[in-house]
Amino acid sequence: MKKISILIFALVAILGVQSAKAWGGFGHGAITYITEQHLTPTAKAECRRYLNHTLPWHASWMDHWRAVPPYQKLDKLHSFTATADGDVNWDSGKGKAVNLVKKTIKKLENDKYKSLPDSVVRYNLLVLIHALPDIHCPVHVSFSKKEFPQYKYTIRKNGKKLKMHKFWDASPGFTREGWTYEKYAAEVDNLKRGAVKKIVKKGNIDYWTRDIVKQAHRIYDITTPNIDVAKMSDKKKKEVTDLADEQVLKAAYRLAYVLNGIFK
Amino acid sequence: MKKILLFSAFVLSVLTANAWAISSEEAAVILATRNICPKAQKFVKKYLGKTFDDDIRYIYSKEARQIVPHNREIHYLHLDKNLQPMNVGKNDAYVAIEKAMEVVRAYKSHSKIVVTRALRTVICLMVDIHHIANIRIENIPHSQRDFSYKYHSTEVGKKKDKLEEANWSKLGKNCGGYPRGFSGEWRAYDMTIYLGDRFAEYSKGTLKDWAADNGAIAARYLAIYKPNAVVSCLDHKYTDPVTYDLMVKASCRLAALLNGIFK
Amino acid sequence: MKRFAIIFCAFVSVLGVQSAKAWHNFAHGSIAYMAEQHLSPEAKSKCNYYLRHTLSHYASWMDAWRLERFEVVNKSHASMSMPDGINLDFKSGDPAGGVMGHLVNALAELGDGKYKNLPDSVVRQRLINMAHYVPDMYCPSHVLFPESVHPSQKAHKLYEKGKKLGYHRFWDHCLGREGRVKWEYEELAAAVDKVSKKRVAEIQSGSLEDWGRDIIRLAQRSIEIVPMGTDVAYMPEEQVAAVRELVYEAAVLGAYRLAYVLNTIFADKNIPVYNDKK
Amino acid sequence: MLMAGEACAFRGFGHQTIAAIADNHLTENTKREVYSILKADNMVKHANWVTSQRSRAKRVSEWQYATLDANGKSTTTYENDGVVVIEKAAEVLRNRKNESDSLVFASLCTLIEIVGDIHCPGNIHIEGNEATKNFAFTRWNGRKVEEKNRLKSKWREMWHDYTKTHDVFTPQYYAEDLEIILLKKKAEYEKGTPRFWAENVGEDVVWCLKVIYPEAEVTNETVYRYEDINNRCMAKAGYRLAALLNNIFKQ
Repeated sequence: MKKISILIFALVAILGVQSAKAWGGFGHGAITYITEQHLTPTAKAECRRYLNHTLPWHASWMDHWRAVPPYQKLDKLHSFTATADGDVNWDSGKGKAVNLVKKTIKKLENDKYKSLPDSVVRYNLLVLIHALPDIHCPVHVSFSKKEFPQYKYTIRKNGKKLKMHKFWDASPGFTREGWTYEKYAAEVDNLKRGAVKKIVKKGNIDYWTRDIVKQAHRIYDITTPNIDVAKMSDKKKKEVTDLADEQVLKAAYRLAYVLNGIFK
Repeated sequence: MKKILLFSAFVLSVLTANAWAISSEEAAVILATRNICPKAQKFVKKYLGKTFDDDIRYIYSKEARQIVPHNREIHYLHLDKNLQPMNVGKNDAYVAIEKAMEVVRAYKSHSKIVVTRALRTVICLMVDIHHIANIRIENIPHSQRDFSYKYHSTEVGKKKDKLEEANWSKLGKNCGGYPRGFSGEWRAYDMTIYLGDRFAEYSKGTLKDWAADNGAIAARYLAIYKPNAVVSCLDHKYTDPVTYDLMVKASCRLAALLNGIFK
Repeated sequence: MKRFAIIFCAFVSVLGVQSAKAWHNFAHGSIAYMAEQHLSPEAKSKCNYYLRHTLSHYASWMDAWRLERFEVVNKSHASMSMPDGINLDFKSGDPAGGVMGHLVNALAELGDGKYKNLPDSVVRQRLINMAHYVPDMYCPSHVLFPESVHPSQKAHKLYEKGKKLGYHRFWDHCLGREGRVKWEYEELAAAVDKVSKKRVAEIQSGSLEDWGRDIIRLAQRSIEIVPMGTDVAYMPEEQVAAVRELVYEAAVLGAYRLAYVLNTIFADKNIPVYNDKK
Repeated sequence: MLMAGEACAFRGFGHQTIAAIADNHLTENTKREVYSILKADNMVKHANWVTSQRSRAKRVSEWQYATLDANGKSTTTYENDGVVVIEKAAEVLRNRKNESDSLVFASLCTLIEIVGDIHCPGNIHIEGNEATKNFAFTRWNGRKVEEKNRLKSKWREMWHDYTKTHDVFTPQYYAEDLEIILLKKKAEYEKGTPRFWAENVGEDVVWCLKVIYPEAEVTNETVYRYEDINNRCMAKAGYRLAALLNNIFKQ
């Protein structure tokens, strides 16, 4: 019997063009791949039932549909501003990405997703699996010019100018050409149970954001102004990839914790 | 017998599909008057009465031109590069709406006829700025006038690979493009189902935000629809839900304006 | 009566170039409008929840999207074949089976409350398709008779003021634009929807097999009323009245049966396909 | 092992995924025989053997195309046409007892790759329709409005890009992903002969060309929406390859 699939309101499969927007294609795919390894069987089955694909397939959905009506309001919800003392700057109106994550989680948790129509749950899942890793990208934490004027500069690659945002978005794939998600997970994903508990902290999102802002300051020490990325020493390159891997693991475990909590 | 046949054939061909064309605009106004607070409803009933046909077409009528001499440009929303309203003088929908709203807000100190005309100007122009064909963006030259483009219509049976000719104004104003025959009342019922409980979300913001929002959607489609462009038919079909949604937004935002008087 | 005959002929002469779709857009919208008036409150709220539009909004969606390559649209959703010359083919929804097969599949999947555990977008797509093809069945030109019953159905050409006119297109455009060019759904419903309670009970009952016989009866009468070679513009009044009456009956059957199907689905019941065989 | 098989539309990675899908659906007996011929424990390693032979024999690069006649039927008998090559390879494998080992190995590898090739809409040529060869159209990412942001894309590159974005998947993971929703259509996709398969994909090509055609102005969403067709073609290729091999290596 011909099973007729979904069309107008639910979205068909989405292509991931290798664009250096949030975290880049490789970053988002790696995070969601590691998340999928740590999902409970019920959570994994439910995610696949709603998304019709694995998590990495739709990891950069929000990047590709951000300009299409009726989703333009997602265009500005990929990053947030941080205050000097390391907290989210709510009144600047730029603290949206964290707000978006909190709202989608509140909509889905405590079995609320069961009463929602499938297409709404699918939409919220697509947003969640992109927005939560997005705020973990260190360069997605923007600091106001007044408090941190020294953070506004560009770096170089083989002499040519390169934006900080572009470089740090692709940092998980830095010095790792041709790696698949499986290889990346095998190399990087080796945390003990105790370390995971410290990262997740029982889903306390405010702790997460303060930790993210603390890490975000470190990138300005590693890649100083006008440093040529191609000619960095191996020790420096390792510093870049270590920071990137740390943030990727945090994003993956926290997303796994949230999804396991929703699909109990 | 022959004369009657000829006459009825003539009648059928002359009668343009005018009555149906405004069914969605009419529905937007009917829906707006249902979503406003009781005070505003009394206010509208007092000044507008019941039928909306002539309200929607007021700005095109001779009477409107005598009171506020204007030209065709008043239906258009002129936006600059970063989608903010350009104050082009009195022949601009944004400026006309603001002026009319001042009169409507101070309705106590104006005569009945003046307020009625202002209210009908607001209704007509609020619906007009929600047609993406009426939005003129400064740095997009081909948005300043109507143009024709080509697309490949797959729904026309087995026609050999022929490209269809169509006009931007027809697409920009088709309000969902679904079959004719909807009366204003029935389309308003359709829109209430579509709206559901999203009135607060649809009627947020000020007139400036709404202009920028519509401008962004228009700019998006004007990047594909250009004079003599050859547009893919899938893009052509997917504009229908967006234009429908804009007409529902028009009614919610009109209701928000009317509610604003009595806040 | 005279007035109608004149205007009807004038209307036919001004036929726009329409592709041979099913009932054309206006007819589909009005039949769905009529069906909507007879939905049970339960069915109406569920349809609003799934479709977020009225049925008449999506009535001709399947025609607009029939040739897209998405999984959801199947090419031939209009024609129905009669392999044994007596009953419609109920087997499967493939092109061979035709529209009745689609209805059988949909009822099997959605009936008896089974729609609750389907994803909402799949149910939504079924409703959109049903709002189109259930009234489509009753368009008289949609039954492909085997050679034995009606030898030259394909060559069944009509004429209009001497010019050739397709048999299929004539029957598609009968309903709807009589008299004034711009009827609205309410007006056509007022003219068509004059059905006694007894007749309604009769329509909204029975198995799909009985419905199939109604369809065949309509199609055969349509061939008798407008035989091959008639010139449509100069039909006498009785013939025009017969055409109008047949078309109104088809619309009524389509509307009430669409409402009946939706009411039963959303009341967790089902419609039998065959009369209970011994 | 990422082959530089840029020329064929499904690229090396696409062929490996199709081989991975077919791997899941081989019967025990077929597995034993196929893996003994290939001297490997899966078909993925040898999914790009034909592209590696291109430098040696030029005509091999023509095998990836399947040409249909004007009304979409596959009636060619040209020896380098994809469908004819598959039929010949299947013949060789059927009476593999009295064929040389290298010929059996070669025809098995061509079968694995060319069945995937004729299932790519970019490889189907229709006589009288020049567009099916290749053509350029403009794609727009929907963000910046200026003219210079238009992506000049080609028909075959479009089908090429669908697999390129999932390069970071492994073939097995990509196969698992495709089968989440397409596994239940396996019985329906398995039917038919190679000629019918080419015509089936030809239908998709004809209708896609109504949406994307020379000089069409297309937004990215239109291309995204048609990835569904690419997924279905790859799944069909995998199931049909498995069905064909099961049929050949039957007792």
